Amino acid sequence: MAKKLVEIKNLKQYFGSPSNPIKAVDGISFDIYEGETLGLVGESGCGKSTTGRSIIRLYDITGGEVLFNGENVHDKKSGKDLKKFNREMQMIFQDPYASLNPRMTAGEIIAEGFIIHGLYKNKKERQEKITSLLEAVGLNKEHANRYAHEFSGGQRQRIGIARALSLDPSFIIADEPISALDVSIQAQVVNLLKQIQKDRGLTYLFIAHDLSMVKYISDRIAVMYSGKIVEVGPADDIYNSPVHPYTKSLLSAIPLPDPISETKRTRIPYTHEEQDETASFHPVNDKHFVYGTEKSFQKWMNNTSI
Amino acid sequence: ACNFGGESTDDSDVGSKDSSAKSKELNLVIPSEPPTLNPQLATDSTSGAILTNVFEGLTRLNKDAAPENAMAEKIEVSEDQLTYTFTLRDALWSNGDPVVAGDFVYGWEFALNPENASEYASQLYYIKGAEAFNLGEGTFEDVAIKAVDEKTLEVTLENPTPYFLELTAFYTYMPVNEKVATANPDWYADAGEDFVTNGPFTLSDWSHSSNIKLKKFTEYWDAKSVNLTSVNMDMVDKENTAVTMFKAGDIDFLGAPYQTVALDSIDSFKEDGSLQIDNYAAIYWYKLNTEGEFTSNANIRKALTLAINRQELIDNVTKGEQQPALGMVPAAVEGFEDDRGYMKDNDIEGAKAALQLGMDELGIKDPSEIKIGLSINTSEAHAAIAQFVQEGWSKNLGIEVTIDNSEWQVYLEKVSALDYNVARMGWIADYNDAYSFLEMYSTAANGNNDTGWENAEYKELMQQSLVETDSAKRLDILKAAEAIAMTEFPVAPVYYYTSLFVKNDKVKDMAPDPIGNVQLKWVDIAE
Amino acid sequence: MSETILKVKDLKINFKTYAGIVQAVRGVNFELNVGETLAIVGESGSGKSVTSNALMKLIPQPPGIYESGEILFNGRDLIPLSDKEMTKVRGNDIAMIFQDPMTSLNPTMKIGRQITEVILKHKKVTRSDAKNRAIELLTQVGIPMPEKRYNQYPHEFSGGMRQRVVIAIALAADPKLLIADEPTTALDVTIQAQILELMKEIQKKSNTSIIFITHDLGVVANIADRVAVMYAGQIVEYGTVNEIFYNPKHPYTWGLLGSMPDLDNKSDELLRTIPGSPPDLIHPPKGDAFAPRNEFAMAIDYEKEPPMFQVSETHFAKTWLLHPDAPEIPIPDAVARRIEGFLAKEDQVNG
Amino acid sequence: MISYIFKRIIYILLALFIIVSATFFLMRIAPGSPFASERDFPPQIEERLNEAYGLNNPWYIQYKDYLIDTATFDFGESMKYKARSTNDMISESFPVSLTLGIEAMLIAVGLGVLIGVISSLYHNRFPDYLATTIAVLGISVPSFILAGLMQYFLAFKLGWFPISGWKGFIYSILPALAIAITHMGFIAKLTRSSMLEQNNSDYVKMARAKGIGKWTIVYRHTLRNALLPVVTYLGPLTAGVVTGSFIVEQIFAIPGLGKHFVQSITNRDYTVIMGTTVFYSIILLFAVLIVDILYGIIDPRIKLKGAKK
Amino acid sequence: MSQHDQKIDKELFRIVGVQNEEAEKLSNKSVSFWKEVFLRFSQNKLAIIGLIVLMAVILMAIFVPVFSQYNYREQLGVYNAAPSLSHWFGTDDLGRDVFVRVWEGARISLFIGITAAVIDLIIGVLWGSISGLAGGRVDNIMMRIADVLTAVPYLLVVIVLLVVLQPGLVPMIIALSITGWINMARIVRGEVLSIKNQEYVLAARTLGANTKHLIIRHLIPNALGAILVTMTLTVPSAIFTESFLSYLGLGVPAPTASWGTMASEGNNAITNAPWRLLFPALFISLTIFAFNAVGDGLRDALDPKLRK
Ligand SMILES: Nc1ncnc2c1ncn2[C@@H]1O[C@H](COP(=O)(O)OP(=O)(O)OP(=O)(O)O)[C@@H](O)[C@H]1O
Ligand SMILES: Nc1ncnc2c1ncn2[C@@H]1O[C@H](COP(=O)(O)OP(=O)(O)OP(=O)(O)O)[C@@H](O)[C@H]1O
Ligand SMILES: [Mg+2]
Ligand SMILES: [Mg+2]
Repeated sequence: MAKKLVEIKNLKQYFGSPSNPIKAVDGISFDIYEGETLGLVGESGCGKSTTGRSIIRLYDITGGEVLFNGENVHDKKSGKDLKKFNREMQMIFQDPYASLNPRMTAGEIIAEGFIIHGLYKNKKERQEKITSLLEAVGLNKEHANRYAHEFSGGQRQRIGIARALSLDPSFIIADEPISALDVSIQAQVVNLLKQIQKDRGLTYLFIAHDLSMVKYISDRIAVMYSGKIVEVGPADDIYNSPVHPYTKSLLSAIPLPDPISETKRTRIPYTHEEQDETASFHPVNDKHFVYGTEKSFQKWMNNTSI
Repeated sequence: ACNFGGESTDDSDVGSKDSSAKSKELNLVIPSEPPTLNPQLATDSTSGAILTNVFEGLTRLNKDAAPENAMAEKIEVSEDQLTYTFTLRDALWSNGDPVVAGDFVYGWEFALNPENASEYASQLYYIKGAEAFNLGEGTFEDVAIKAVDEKTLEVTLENPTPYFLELTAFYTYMPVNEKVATANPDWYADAGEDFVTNGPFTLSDWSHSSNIKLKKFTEYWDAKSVNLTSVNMDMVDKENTAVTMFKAGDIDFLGAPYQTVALDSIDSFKEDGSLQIDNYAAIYWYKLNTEGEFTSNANIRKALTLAINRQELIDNVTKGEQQPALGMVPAAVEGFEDDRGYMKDNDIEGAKAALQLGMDELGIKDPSEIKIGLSINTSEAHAAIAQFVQEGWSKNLGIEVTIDNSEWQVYLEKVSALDYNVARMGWIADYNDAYSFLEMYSTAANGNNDTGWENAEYKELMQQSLVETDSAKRLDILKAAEAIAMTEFPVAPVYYYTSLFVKNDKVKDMAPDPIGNVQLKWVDIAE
Repeated sequence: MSETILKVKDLKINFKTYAGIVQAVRGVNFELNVGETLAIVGESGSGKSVTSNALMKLIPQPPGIYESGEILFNGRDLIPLSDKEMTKVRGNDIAMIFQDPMTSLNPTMKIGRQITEVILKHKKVTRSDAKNRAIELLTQVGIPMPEKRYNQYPHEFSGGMRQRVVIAIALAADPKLLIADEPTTALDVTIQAQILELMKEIQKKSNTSIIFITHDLGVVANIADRVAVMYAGQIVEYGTVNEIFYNPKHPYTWGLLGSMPDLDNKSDELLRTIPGSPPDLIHPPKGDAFAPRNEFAMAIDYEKEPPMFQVSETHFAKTWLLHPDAPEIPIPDAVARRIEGFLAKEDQVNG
Repeated sequence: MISYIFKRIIYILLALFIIVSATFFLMRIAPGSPFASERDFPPQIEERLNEAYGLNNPWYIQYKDYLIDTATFDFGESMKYKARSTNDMISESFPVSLTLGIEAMLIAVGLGVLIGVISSLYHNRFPDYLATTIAVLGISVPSFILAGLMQYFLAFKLGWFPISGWKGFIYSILPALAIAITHMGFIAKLTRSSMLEQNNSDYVKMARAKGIGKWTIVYRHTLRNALLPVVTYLGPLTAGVVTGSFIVEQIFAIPGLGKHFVQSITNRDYTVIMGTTVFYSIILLFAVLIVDILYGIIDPRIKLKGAKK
Repeated sequence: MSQHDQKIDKELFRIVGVQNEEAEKLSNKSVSFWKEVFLRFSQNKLAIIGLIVLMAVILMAIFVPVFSQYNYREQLGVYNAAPSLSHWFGTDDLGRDVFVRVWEGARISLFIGITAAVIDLIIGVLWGSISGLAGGRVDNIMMRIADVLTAVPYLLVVIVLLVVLQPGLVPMIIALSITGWINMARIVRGEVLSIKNQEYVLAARTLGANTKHLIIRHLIPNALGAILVTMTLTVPSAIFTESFLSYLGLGVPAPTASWGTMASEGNNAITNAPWRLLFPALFISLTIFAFNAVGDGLRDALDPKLRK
């Protein structure tokens, strides 16, 4: 079994007034193993982005802890510790237009981390590093002097990836990196992410709502609903034998590029059942868990054919 | 629109067109809200312009600024010129009360009583015991003001004061209806029942910051001499607006104290021949700080004084046909009509010689080492004059002059702290006498001196002038004093003011007297 | 054969920009029958939105220019109509649903008013009638408690509900043609599925024609009768939904189909991609615009623009590969395999 | 909502306290005195005056007195205008400035918004250029020059308006215009750019797709949303305009409040300085508060945020 | 949907594949960001006119006083003379050449306007961006401080300032900067509030960027449009306020005069020597107009929304 790189324990992130909080993330726990891709899916607004951003310290979390390589990320106080941590964990953002500063060239964007961390002070060295990063994402060194708006969406997203790679992190959170991209470009980016993972032994938390892509890229999938993780397990298990009714509903809603089967598809509607405090993770097998009370779990298992 | 304050129109205004035979309305502007209409508290010309028309003192200045009996029917002066006995005429207050000697005593006591902190109380210091009482060193019992009976007022002076009867026409000396004022100490805050007056006009309306209306007081003892039925004074701050109003015919007269003829409009008024110019007992001068780095040297001061081209300044900048001031007492003052020959205007040769002397005394090689600050309070006219003088000084004397303008309050503080080299000031006589212009330099401590200059001889002469009862001798003494000052130059006289005014042709008998008062009592409007 | 409601002929739209003239739509032709759904697919910037906005004459002028073409709606050309005449067509004959439900409702106006506004504009009804109709519409699009919702503001609605409101607005005046520009792209899959069901249901009821714009082939498969594939301002393939999905002829369509992972994909193999990026529409390339990204490009593709080749009565494709002289190019493996997979699944079920 | 307003009022009180303190200490540092005059009077008298107005008390007593004055809204008598209470001076002149200010605001907002709307509707076409030029001209001509020119030409030369004074509606037109023009320019520019932004938004496209006419869209849809930034600008502006403009009041001889702001300071009329400052601050701070509340009314989305606060 | 049937050379039907070596070619090749800004700016006629006017005014201010046959303080003895060939803009009440004085005044007004604008810019941008970035309580306090500053009587502040400093350009600039920056701070804060949640800012934060880095590299460059427009409005307001402050004795001492002081003095001479008002006022208006036009042009040129 691979080593746990990230452990999330009872992470809570509330917004708004303490008296009437919006519980964007409401006590979730999961682990991410070194070298794997964990897919995180769920409907819009269920707290996926918030989870990712909390892990990488963009928010001050309300409760719980995030361990990275065994160290509590949110404990780190000194600037130096923080910087060390920043170099280990990076993020790729959803919107290729909003995530690149329109006033900076691709080279500047990629080199931003170097400036912050005081790396590659030598100009030539820095240039070389930028070039190698650009090449790693399939661009070339002439692109370094171009401004963001001169690039197509896919190219922009690749610059975002190069930026995330610039500090040689071991863990990358990709928050819907492809949902704003064209069909023809999505594949380019996904392939690139896979390629880089293979080359560099990266670990991904891959957030998306497009189950088909997630299924393709992920080793394991966590399904989120309303601030909670409701099911987590190997990608094939989740896809082939979902247990939680929400997962089933989600899978049933994915449209396939197949007109004949589409005419026959029936969506399984989902009505949320509130789980009480006794709710916990129940193993379906040693890697596949479902969140709920004992009773609901039994009921769901009975409705599932494995 | 919901609130236009002045909309309440007087009945008398309505239909004034057809009944104009009877109603004669004069339209004027004053530059601001009068700070107070309590005669004993007033200190400024705007308040004064109203007070002299609604109140009446023992005397009133006639068109030539000579005192005439007013509330006093008869005035007896003692041999030693120290005791004045006034017999009051039968006159009424606007509320019907008779004017009695006690009203004068009340008013004067009010001014002198330190409790009331009247800033112009010193106008009464000529009266024996007044200064001590006002400064908290005596009692009112010791002040020589006595109401002998209802109609008789007796006053004893400290020194013989030839111009005392002019002073009794001044607003600080005006009576106040004792009954009303004791009943309502704030009687002067607004027009109305309690604003009781005894002058040719009554204050019929006072809308603050906006407008004041006077009405003829029909019970006035000399009501037959009063032609105007009402006077309307709008408060207009901006000179230019006043000029435009005059040109548009909105007002009938323009000139101090009813706003001033703006500098930039003088040319056009001259052109159409409407500008009128009268003598004025007032002077514009530059005070020279005798404790300043360079101005401590009398020769330097002399050089500065001589090197002013007054005539050109007057012709082109001030434009009001003022007279070049070559002495300290304006020509409008009796006995000072002629030049006393202290210096020549624009005497560059003399100035250069004096400068050289001064430089030698100070051990200065080059005139450009002399750096003079020319201080003015902010005003376009002062700035223009200062720039003119500055250019002359630096061109002719080669010294370096910088103009330093400050806001009025700051300026006053600077000048009295002697924190300047050269500072402009003006002086207007309260009474038409040379003493008014010379007295302030008798000691350095005098609050109006502001130059640090003091001269024992000068001081002695000023003392003498006070006790001298012979007017010709007295005049000589004052001239001798002036001559001393004009060798040491604590001030550089620039010009003697003139009163500039324009008026509607229909307006008759309206002109400022030599000390700047405009009496509305005699004004008439022709058909 | 049902009657044609819309016929677009040689539509060309340009935009004048600082960088030059953008030829956003370069000669588009298609037809739409009553009660039918036409899906327009294609990648971002291929001119889908411009085409659909052009149909309603919503292209801002300037910078937009109607270079040429005809838009025959029920036989009447819309292009020469004045803005005033168009207001009678818009919302009434043709209605539109926009992509982003979060921004296409006026945030400061109550939902109810945004619906009745259309009704009052186009139908001679009283205010209370309009209100009743609006509530009926809200019910129809599946919004619970419509009376209460009627008086709420958009921010009080979830994304899916807002899109339903937008649909309700579009349906308010019983339009004959509904143009939906990526109506579900901003929604998550579950809600997307609901919206699609809703639209189909409505279409069945009132026999509305729909133009449905999307870049999601799954959605196309779900809703369309006919499909137009757009690339660089032109329709490059046009046919019934089955023809496009099971017998694609244009290499770009192949690319599109191939780049989608299906749920059975082996995750260690890379996806098929279309290399490169779309062409610059200011200087559209000579010949076939897709050639620079086409692994099967022929020399002629760089020289001459291909004509529309007819594949079947209803199926056309704009590629030189269909020219009799062109070499026989089989559908790429991955795509072919997928199609086979689908068809096999069908057979299984049927069998 | 109530608790929000309550909280804001606490802030306002705090701000008032700071303003009063700052003003007090500035007054103490500034040279000059309310009784200074060209003509000197004996120091004993000055002493008496200072005593009468409490000016020779130690600073903390004076400070305390001003705080109490502020708390009780009674600033005492003017030091320059004898026997006139500061409160009277404000209450007499404020209605004038308010009337003039409201009129000016109506002109500025009315014309400004109209110009802004027209230029956004005809973006980059002739009416836009014309309207933009008018707006920029409005900004570029200083109001004192404009006031002088209007007085000279419109009132004096042409005789269409009275030259000065405050005796009826006609008297208010020129001064209101003089105050309004610059603000009109700003509002027009602001309206234009926020209208342009709204016109690019999806809901406007949606409204067009509904078949709504151009102008109907403006007044029914876009204007309201476009006015949000204008409203923010209007808050402090209104506070400034309704409390009078010194220069315009001076030129047109209008008995408004504006002159008291300036003259009380040049006269060192401490009580009036404090009174007008507190008065202005209250209007300003409440104007800002009202704008925030208004925001919530114009834009229903804000309410949520306000409640969340 | 027509089928063309033309004879085409068979040779052309050979597969050549993706011919472009560089698959990752950029779509629109040449136009760099600043070049595009420039292009867009140069298409804006009003802005170009503004720029030309501004350049002309600056050049005149630099050169006229140097090459003029008259000196700005020289009293020539011809008082209030109307414009003529020897005195293009006439002379003033002290007989000085208005033409040379206008350009001498331009130096002061432009210097003060621009310096004040730059200082307002620095303070306002820092204040606004820190306030907006920090948010919450800090934001609230910083903004309330700005409110308080607008309410404290400005005139009094300036008078007190005069006590501490000698009149001249420096105290003038200080006086202008006391409250001048508030507007800028408000605008920048608004911009920052919208920019700070942009993904590129979040990205920089995940890279470990501190506040300073965020402000300098991300917030300011992207708020530049709004900042520029505000700045072009600061310049005129500084020019006007300067004439008011000169009145209090804060400015450059006479006989040097700025446009503002010349215009307010000339305002009184509107009937007898209108050229004394006309020329300074004209150039004030012209310059402000130019600043506005250039500012608006730059804003539009920089606006990322207008770009795609
Ligand atoms: N800064 C914030 N302040 C207040 N509420 C927030 C904030 N950020 C997120 N939320 C709320 O938290 C919830 C979860 O948001 P989040 O962005 O994590 O959802 P998501 O799963 O990423 O959705 P999407 O698929 O739309 O990106 C939402 O209800 C959102 O409104
Ligand atoms: N107002 C405009 N000015 C200039 N160019 C424009 C304008 N509107 C659209 N375009 C250009 O027209 C082309 C087609 O755009 P369109 O919006 O139709 O694409 P689309 O297929 O709808 O893409 P998406 O999937 O992103 O919505 C693009 O290159 C775009 O840049
Ligand atoms: Mg998200
Ligand atoms: Mg589109």
